[in-house]
Amino acid sequence: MTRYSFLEVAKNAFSAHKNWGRQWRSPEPKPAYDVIIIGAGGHGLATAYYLAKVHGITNVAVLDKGWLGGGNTGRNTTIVRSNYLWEESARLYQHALDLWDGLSQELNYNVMYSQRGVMMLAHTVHDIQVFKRHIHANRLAGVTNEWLSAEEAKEFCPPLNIDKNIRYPVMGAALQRVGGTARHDAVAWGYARGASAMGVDIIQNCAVTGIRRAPTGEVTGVETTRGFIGAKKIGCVAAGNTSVVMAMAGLKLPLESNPLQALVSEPVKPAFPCVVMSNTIHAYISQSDKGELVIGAGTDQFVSYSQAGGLHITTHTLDAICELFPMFRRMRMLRNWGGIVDNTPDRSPIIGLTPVPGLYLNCGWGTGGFKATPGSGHVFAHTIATGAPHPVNAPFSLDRFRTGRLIDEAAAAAVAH
Amino acid sequence: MAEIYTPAASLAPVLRQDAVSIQKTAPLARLSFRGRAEAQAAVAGALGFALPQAPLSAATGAGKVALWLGPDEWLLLAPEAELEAFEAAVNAAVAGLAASVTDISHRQDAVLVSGPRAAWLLNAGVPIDLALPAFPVGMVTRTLCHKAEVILWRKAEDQFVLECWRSFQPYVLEHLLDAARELSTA
Amino acid sequence: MLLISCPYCGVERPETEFRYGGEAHIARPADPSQLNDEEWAQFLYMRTNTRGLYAERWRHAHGCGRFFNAVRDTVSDKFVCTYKAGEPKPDLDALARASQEKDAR
Amino acid sequence: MSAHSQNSTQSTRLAHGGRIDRSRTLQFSFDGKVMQAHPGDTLASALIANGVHLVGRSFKYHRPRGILTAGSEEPNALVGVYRHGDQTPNLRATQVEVYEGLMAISQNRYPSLDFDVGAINDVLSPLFPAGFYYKTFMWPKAFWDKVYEPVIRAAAGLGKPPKLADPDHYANLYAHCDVLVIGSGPAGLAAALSASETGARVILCDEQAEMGGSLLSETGSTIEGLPAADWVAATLATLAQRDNVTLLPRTTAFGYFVQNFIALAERVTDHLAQPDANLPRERMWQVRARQVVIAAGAHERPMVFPENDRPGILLASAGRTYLNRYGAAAGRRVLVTTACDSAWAAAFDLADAGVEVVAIADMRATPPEPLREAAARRGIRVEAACVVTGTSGRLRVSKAMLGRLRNDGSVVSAGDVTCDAILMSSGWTPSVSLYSQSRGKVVWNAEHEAFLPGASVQRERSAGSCRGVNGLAAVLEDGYAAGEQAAEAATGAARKGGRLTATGGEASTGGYLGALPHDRNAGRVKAFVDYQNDVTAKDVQLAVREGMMSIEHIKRYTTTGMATDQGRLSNMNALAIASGALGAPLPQVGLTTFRLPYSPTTFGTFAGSSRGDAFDPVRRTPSHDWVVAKGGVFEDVGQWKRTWYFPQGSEDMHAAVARECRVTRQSVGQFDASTLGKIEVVGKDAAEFLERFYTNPWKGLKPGRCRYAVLLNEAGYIIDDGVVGRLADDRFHVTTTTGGAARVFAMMEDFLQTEWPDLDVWITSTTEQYAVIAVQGPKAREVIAPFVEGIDLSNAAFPHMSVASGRFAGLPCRLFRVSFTGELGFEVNVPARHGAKVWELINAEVVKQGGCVYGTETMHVLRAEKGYIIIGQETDGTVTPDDAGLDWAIGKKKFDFVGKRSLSRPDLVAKGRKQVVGLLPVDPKQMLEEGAQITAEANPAKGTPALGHVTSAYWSEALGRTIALAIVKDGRARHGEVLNVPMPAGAVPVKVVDPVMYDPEGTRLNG
Repeated sequence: MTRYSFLEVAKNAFSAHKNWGRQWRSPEPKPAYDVIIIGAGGHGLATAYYLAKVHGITNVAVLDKGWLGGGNTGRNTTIVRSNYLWEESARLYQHALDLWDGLSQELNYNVMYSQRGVMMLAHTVHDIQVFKRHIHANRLAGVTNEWLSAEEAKEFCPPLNIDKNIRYPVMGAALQRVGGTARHDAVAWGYARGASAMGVDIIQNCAVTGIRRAPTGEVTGVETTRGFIGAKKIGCVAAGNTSVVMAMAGLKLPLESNPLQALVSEPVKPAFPCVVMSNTIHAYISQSDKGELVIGAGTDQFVSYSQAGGLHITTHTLDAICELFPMFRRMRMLRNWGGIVDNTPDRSPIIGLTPVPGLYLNCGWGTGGFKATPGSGHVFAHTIATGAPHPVNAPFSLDRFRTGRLIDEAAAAAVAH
Repeated sequence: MAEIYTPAASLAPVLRQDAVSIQKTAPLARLSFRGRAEAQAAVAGALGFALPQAPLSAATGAGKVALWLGPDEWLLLAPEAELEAFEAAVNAAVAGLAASVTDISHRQDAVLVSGPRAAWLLNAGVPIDLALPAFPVGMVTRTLCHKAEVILWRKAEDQFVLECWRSFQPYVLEHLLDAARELSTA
Repeated sequence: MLLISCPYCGVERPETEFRYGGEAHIARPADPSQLNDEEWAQFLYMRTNTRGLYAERWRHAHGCGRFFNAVRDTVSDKFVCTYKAGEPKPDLDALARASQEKDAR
Repeated sequence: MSAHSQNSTQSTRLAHGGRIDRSRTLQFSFDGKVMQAHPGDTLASALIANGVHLVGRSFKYHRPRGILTAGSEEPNALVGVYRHGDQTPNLRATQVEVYEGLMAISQNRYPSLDFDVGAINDVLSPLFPAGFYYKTFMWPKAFWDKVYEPVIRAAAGLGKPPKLADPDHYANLYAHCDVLVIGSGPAGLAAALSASETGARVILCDEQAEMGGSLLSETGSTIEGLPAADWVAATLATLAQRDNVTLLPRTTAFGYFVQNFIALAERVTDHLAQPDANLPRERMWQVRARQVVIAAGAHERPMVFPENDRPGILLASAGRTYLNRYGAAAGRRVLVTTACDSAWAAAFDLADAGVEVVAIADMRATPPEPLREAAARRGIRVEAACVVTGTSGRLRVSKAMLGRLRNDGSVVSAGDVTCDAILMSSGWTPSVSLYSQSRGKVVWNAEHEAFLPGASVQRERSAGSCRGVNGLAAVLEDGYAAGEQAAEAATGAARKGGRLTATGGEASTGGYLGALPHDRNAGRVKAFVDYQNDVTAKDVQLAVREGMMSIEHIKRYTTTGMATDQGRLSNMNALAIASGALGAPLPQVGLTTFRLPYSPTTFGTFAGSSRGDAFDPVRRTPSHDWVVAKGGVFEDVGQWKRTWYFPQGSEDMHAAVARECRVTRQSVGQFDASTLGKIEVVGKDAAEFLERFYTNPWKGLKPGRCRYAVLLNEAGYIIDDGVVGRLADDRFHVTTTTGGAARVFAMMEDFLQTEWPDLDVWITSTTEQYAVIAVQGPKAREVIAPFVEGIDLSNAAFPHMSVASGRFAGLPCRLFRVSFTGELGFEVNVPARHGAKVWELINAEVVKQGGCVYGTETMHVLRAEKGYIIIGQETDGTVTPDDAGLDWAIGKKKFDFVGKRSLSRPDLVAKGRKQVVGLLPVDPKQMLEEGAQITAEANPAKGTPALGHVTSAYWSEALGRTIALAIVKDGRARHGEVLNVPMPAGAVPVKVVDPVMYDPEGTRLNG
């Protein structure tokens, strides 16, 4: 693997960049692998990378029905943060955050992880209570998160409208300074390059059509559009398509797949210094290095695999953006797209074993999977390699839906008086 | 018959233009009636006419109105002064039958939206087709005006009753007035 | 925004008048206490989440107020049919075949 | 020179021709320089008429750029336009209509357009190949945030963002039609004409200010015997007269959604010098169309030759449009270079207008004979098998290098030509963007060398050149037929089978995809594929070399096709280059997805009138105006405005709340509880229904009595609570939380309609039927007694948890004897329109009794002293009745209720669950913070699991100390234990106590 550096770029400039090698191989599938990962998104590629890097398991294939990084990895708003409420969640996302820090150097691929700060706005007394609870819980868990007054929030993010007379005035904010953004494609490509260099086969345009099991129940491989490929272990990291893949193994999951939209504006000069999220009025915004305002919208209410959401969802989000940042009313939407997010009833992921021996599951990331990419891959690799969950992902078992030990990140937002 | 919805005499119009006007209406007696078929038939005894059974339709007579809102739900209207008598009559008519009669006279407020651009103005916030073939005179429906649920009843080609829960009315009017601004330009 | 035909109102209305109700034909057990934890979890949480024709519940929340069922293709988002609550679940496989034949023509 | 203005700045405006209004002259400025134009001009046409081609700098290399196109796909001529003292960035000069006083500025340059220091990037460009930033800027690590990224960000971006709040307003309109026709070129006009003839409701929209599309730039063609432009005028007049037709110029169909839902953006005032403030700036049309005719036309492709980006290099069709539509010549000495026929027409029109055409360089070995003859007649030099291999000129093209294509594909120099403009055309790409947005799959057509619409997925059809139909007569016929078919499909109206006759506008043949061959050093020259993003042919090839095999990877790696033209100009050339580099057939490489919007669309257009109080309903209770007048402070609870507290004089919140608490417990307090959800549950099975719905037993509740009700979700967690009063055997008055009202109502309907349709029960929301005024405190009875008729208020006749109907101040009333404060309490329900009056009547009595009004904060304190939970505060969706200490509210003998089965799940019966407790800080003056965590140790190590958290914390005036509620692991077994609340300033020791901290015997309730 050619080591990337400025010097290397300069050197290649002399040969008109004609000597760069491939960032990853595109091999034909082998008849069998030790591990097959279904889904070459960020989480799947990271899993393969850490299987090879940490566990020395390199006889691995990552299969994707399309192009690598083409699902939610390449469709999200790239927010990275770890200030979740429950200890289990905070530990999981902090594990990821720790890996984000230094990931560019680790992968020798600039994933542009930018600690711009993620600020979550409080608009009601109830929001304040919820956010302060997060902050105190995070402090105990060793996760940074701090409270800002409305004025401090405006200082941190000057375009923010803190007028007391708007419909839902900003009453303060929770700020995680180490939160921020990263370049989504680079994360997929960096892991792909790293995994490929260690021997992992990334096989694109190879859709899984069946999961083959031995009479004794354990998995033996996958049927694909490119033929049968044997495997001792299979990890399913298929995001919105998880239910479809797992149905091939006869499993029904606590998942619903919904369209989630995002959009960007035309690029402008620096206008927005951080990431701002408002769950109460549904606005999520940052500015990319290229200058586009990157805005997350909500999910549609129904199950869909169409990767296209409704206009009223976009409209609702832009209503909110225009209220919070009235100078952006004249900005224009350049691109709008949709992904398929797999939501669990408690809005926490499922990472662990399944009732089918040899079949492992990593899904249910809903609208927030990107931030977890390195941590998710790391603990899932551990789970597959050792056959048992890493302590960090142990609480995120499928079995929690039987026992009732949910990790409910959504419920805390319920409002009542 | 006299119109059940009359402009509130004490209030100036919310909007008055050649193209469209908006006028708040005087209070009314409103009953929510829900029940099974037998009770539905029995209500006629109190109304003097049968409940309209066709979806999205209205029936009027004897100073009363019945608006179909759902297969087991009607909005019954009578003059404000008749509320207690009307409620008693409807309750008596369905006594012992499977039904619910509930006074919601104060839950809702209505405006009359009138004029050649009435449908156009409503369509600034109401997402359904208000062209005459699609929404003829006499049709009534629950729908939305922006985020607020409304009941919309077409009284004439150029007149609609727009009714909503009382706390939503300022919101609905603010949107309609905003949309009407351009009608005041040359 | 989807356009949904309400089987009670007999008209097509924009999606914003409706609330989604999740997968259809998951009846609440008559006696939940007879179910073990695994079976109860199946009822509570497990969904087919089908890619393709899916029977699902909708409520005409800002219309006639009724819950009804629909068969919709979750890939194209097109409705195959809507039907009143209590009516039997259509044969989804047969509907899928029929719609493929229609496309072929 | 224009005859009208001797001092005109319009150096390259032709003496006549064009559709501009030469009778009037307008002044506008660009980068501060004042110039002249005519009504009908776009900023681009006006600049060209003024001889200005340099209008911007490119994104990455800051190369000087000129006007390339005449449409919304313009990648270079992006400008800022001033309005209301602020500028709107990134407007296409090709779409900005000139009005008197228009002020525009160029972008992405410093200090000036002529001299831009950013141009150093162009010199250093060998260091900045595609994706260079993924390989660099990693060391030292801390530099990314601090140094590299800020520098990259400052360099990136196009225009400057607007700085001020936008004073304009925006409108929305829902519209329905039988046939929506998108595009008003020949196909669209014909379609609108034929569809509307049947009586079908037709909407015709077009992105441009003037309808007619390419016909407005045509010369020599006739339709129905009229010159093309005259036919356009006649047709538009006909359409305008039809009541069933809506014409929408300046309106872009930007999004095609499922089920023929199409979003249009209409620009209403941007073209006006002094728009009426009552006009919206833009309007979103949300159109539901039975049938759609897409007549989006085709886009001309640039030729990808080295240095193809200098100002003065335009698409041939754009040059022709500027000439014929605006009377402006792109240059004085023009080179036309092409691979297809249509560019020749531009050369001929220029020559006919007196502009020198230095040559037509056609890369085809044998361009069609009629074209060559027509060129010869005009004395135009024709070079066949000839390509441009480079250009020079710093801020404007001044010279082109020509190359001869040999049979082996190589190129040899064919000399230079001097020129000040180059018109180029690689052929035409059908606009399949909207078809693709409709979820249709494009199909490669080898004959057209283009992707064309495949089968229709929605009720739409494409017509004209967007589906590969070529030549005026054929396009008109196609459009006319499409209109008829669409109308028939929409309304059943029979087709008449009419057609339109046309002459001229012959089909264009030829075309080329990809980078042109040349004889230059390929590693050193730049041939641009995506102008705005500065993506060159080399970049695409590099991406392939680095293993990017999917066109989506190539797009993302190089950013080709991601500029504001959404790849309309670049996609096919990039695809062809990628196809060559991959050695794979072009259709196999595939096309990237077309995303909405078709053209960038203003945020404000989406937001429409949803701003300020219209952003979300502001729900006010009947006491609202009174509270405003008295200086009460509100809080937002869902959409409701609730009174938070009532400061008097100089009181702060703490002082106001302490007083409200004190006065209420001492005498009486008045509180607006109108926002609580109210549901009338009626029918003979009403009690049975509630039995199944809530945890509590209901069948034994006597009419006239109330009971506290707990609602679980099926998972067994508390989601709502309230008080249920039985008014009669078959009638209950149910209250819910404020936030839960709609949710509980919908959940009741769900169970009634789908699980228990056999029950004779109906529900009706009465939340807004009643104003609810709570009167709480020892003097509560004295306050209400003067108004109450027909209800005996004595303890014996009307004890705690009673309900009765009667009259209050002569009005019908439902009176509840309930308490959320622990005091003697009543809740007066009167019809809402009387609420304000009753509020004031009660207040007069409250004042007499020395009482006060209180808000939600005091309500919270008073209930916390009594250990009453608040849904969403003590509960968070993970709390069971047992956790909350509400085990007593469960009907143990009941067969079933919602959530019952879940309560026996393993984790819900496990030991160590968190339970609601009271907390008393050891220091009675120490306030706890809500949300603070609870641990055993005073200095827990990082990662120590919390035992629980503080859910509510207040100053208790009644207890003269601070109090709190919390949920704590095994809390009920810890009463008396001292735990810690670790805070940044140190741990706060707290004693765990029973949550009922005030009047535990409940004697005050029965006062």
